[in-house]
Amino acid sequence: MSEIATAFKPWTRAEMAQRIAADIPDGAIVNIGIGMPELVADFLPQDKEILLHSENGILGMGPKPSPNEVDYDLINAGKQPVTLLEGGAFFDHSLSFAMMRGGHLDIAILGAFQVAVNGDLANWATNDPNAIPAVGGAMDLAVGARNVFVMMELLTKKGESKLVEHCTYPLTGLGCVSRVYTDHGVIDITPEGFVARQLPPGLDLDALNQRAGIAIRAS
Amino acid sequence: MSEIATAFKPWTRAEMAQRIAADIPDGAIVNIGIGMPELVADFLPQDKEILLHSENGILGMGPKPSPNEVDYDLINAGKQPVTLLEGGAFFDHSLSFAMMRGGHLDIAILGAFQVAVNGDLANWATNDPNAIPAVGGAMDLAVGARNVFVMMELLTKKGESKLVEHCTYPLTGLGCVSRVYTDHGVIDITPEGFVARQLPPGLDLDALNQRAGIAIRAS
Amino acid sequence: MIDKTRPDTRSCVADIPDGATLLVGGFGGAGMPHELIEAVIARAPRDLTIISNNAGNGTTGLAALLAAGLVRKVVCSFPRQADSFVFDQLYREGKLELELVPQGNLVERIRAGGAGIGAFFTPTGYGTPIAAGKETRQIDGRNYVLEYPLKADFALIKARRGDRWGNLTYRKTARNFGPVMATAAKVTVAQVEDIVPLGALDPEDIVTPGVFVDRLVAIGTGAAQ
Amino acid sequence: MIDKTRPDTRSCVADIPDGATLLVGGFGGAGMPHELIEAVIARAPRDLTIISNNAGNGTTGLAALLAAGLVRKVVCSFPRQADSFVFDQLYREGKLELELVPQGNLVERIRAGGAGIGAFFTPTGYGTPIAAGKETRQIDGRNYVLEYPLKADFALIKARRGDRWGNLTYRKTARNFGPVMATAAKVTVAQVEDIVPLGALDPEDIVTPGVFVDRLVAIGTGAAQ
Repeated sequence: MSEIATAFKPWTRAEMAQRIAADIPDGAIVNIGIGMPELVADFLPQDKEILLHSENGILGMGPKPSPNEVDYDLINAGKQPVTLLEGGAFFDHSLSFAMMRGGHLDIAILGAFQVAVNGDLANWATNDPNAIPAVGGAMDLAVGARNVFVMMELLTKKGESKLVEHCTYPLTGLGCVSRVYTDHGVIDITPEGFVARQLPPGLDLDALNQRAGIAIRAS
Repeated sequence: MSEIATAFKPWTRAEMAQRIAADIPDGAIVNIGIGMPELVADFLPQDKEILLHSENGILGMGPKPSPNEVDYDLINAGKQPVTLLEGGAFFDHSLSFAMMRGGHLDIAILGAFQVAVNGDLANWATNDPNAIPAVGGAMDLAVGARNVFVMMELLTKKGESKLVEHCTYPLTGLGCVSRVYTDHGVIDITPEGFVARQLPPGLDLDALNQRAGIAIRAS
Repeated sequence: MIDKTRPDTRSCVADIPDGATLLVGGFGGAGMPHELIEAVIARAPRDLTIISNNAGNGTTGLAALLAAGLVRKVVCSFPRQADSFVFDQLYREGKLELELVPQGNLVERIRAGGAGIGAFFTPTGYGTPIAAGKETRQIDGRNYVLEYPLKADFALIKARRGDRWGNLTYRKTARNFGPVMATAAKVTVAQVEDIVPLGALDPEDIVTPGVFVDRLVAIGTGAAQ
Repeated sequence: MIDKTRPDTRSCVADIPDGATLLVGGFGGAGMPHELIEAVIARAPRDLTIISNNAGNGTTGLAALLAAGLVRKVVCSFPRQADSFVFDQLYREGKLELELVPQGNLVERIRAGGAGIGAFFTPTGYGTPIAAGKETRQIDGRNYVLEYPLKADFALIKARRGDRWGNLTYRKTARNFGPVMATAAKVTVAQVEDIVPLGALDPEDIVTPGVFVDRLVAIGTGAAQ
């Protein structure tokens, strides 16, 4: 088994993003969270029409502008300049969060510190007493999107698993996550617990369970 | 006294409307209710800019259109064709009632069946068991407008006073009316009760009290 | 590729089942989706609940739907009008249930349904028969009534222009309940005057972003009569 | 005659008293009313409460207001950012009170303030530390937290065009909190790129009708930096 683990090469972030992008159906309305999930935008398939929502009032958000197109009145949730696709619309924050909280977005892709076996999500604060809290729109996406996908590495820098029995960090939302895309594979959250949906070549379920330190079943 | 009462000629509806129109300050945002209050629009002074709000999504409503300008997509709360002034705006019902309920209208002018000494208003239903109820936006105006003016004749066709100690008809709003314009004079509603603000020529306070059957003080 | 346009009104309403709840746009005739309602009458689902500001005018639109005997219950703010004789008769005969809601509470309850709000305290109706039996609360010195969201299986609305993503603009006071109703149904159907190419609507002027619209059909111009 | 236009930013904020609560528009720099904030700094009212999505970026706008020592409390959703060092330091030194509100609850609380809603049940934040100590309720199988309105003495917002009645349009994502904040203050002040003649704005495209705006001042073009 240690041989297998040695042979195994975790997915890169680009590979994780590619995998998420491939799972988004044609016509889906998707909100991509700040940070690691932003990579997903680079891999959206050209043969599908996928509409990106940005919490600050965009539906139909386009890619980064060329340097001479930059307009600081047209930014994304991460405050970076973006563009608008043909057919896109601008609206105010009230309508934008009505979309989120009212269940009108098909998929939200969020980063996470921890995901619990019951779908609880912790992604906005650690227990560091010196940290300054900031929550933004994460809690609205967590409760509102029809499907919440998490994109994260399986292990912290200290080697602790981010898939947990109970979140120890402050919660973002309860029972909201349906799928987790990690560098160690794609894991669904089901009434029966974590279920491995796809694993990187060279990683078997036993090795995954060992690393995650928590039960992940075969699909 | 009976001599005085005989000599007295009640204000016509046009005179009542004129009096209300003269009391509206320049720049006021006003909602004019369906029915008798609609007359007020004909007497708005030309030297003031008074903006009319219509619950169905107009600010800056203009007068009736000429026959060849009629557009049934541009109607007022009474479903009659109107026009839009230069500077007017269209908006949806949600924003329109946010204006009303949120205290953004200066004055609402409403008809009434009864007004009580504490400002309670009854103007949407009688106690007739065969009547079909309809409330529309009256309750929103009653609770929302900064000043609720009532325009009504003092007496019913049966000669009963519409100024009452307690409303016997179903209420529209509690303690909301600040002033009543009747054919028998203008009456303020104050913490001390009804106060006559202006009387038609030939009507004195005693005669008014006698007709109203309720205490109305001098101002 | 997203294409929410439909070739005819029939295909827009073909899956409305018996017992469905329908949000129907319009304030009087303005914004009333007459052609969609005609298609519903042709399909003839029974025991409908209709949420709309009025309960029909004259013999067309909602009045025709009521006259066809397809409606069990009406939730509205202003049923009684000079020309509401169809509703009046059915109501007096006990053939229609009526839930009377003040207009501002009606639109706010629909908004709550679309915006994921569980309930809200409104000052409108406090102390009146409308609030009888409802939960009340004094907040910051003012009295409020607790009201709950309204949602529907289908919303039928009328707009001015639309594109294949479902973006909509409206025309004058025909806008009224359309933008809010579009948010609160499982399936929102819009009849529009014209379907325009994607990108033809100014992104600053789109009133209903396409995310709220599931189907749209072009009817041609002509204001309500 | 209604003329809400003002000749300069100074006269728009000259009556902001010590201890005032200010709604300040903007999401990051987009929609941030920089010139109005500079005028507030020049007037220097103390002990302000600021309600805004962020708590300042870099050294301009809200960050400059904080740096000037005029702010006692910040109500916002996302204070910590790469360039929020002004806030970070004041907060760590205990010189600023912070009320952290999830972004959707923030805008909904402001909307409630402007729309006369007394309180509302929101699903956002249920079961998290944000909801600690707050009233909760299960409605129709879902869990909600009760949240209360936010109102202010002044709202400072940035729009694109305005007319003398106070009608406003916005520009791209600089719209964000502007339309809602305009509804929830005793005095709403808008800085606009251009003041246009009455009637120049299409009545279908006005986002904020003039009833919500008390003063506006032209600043000229130029997107946020």
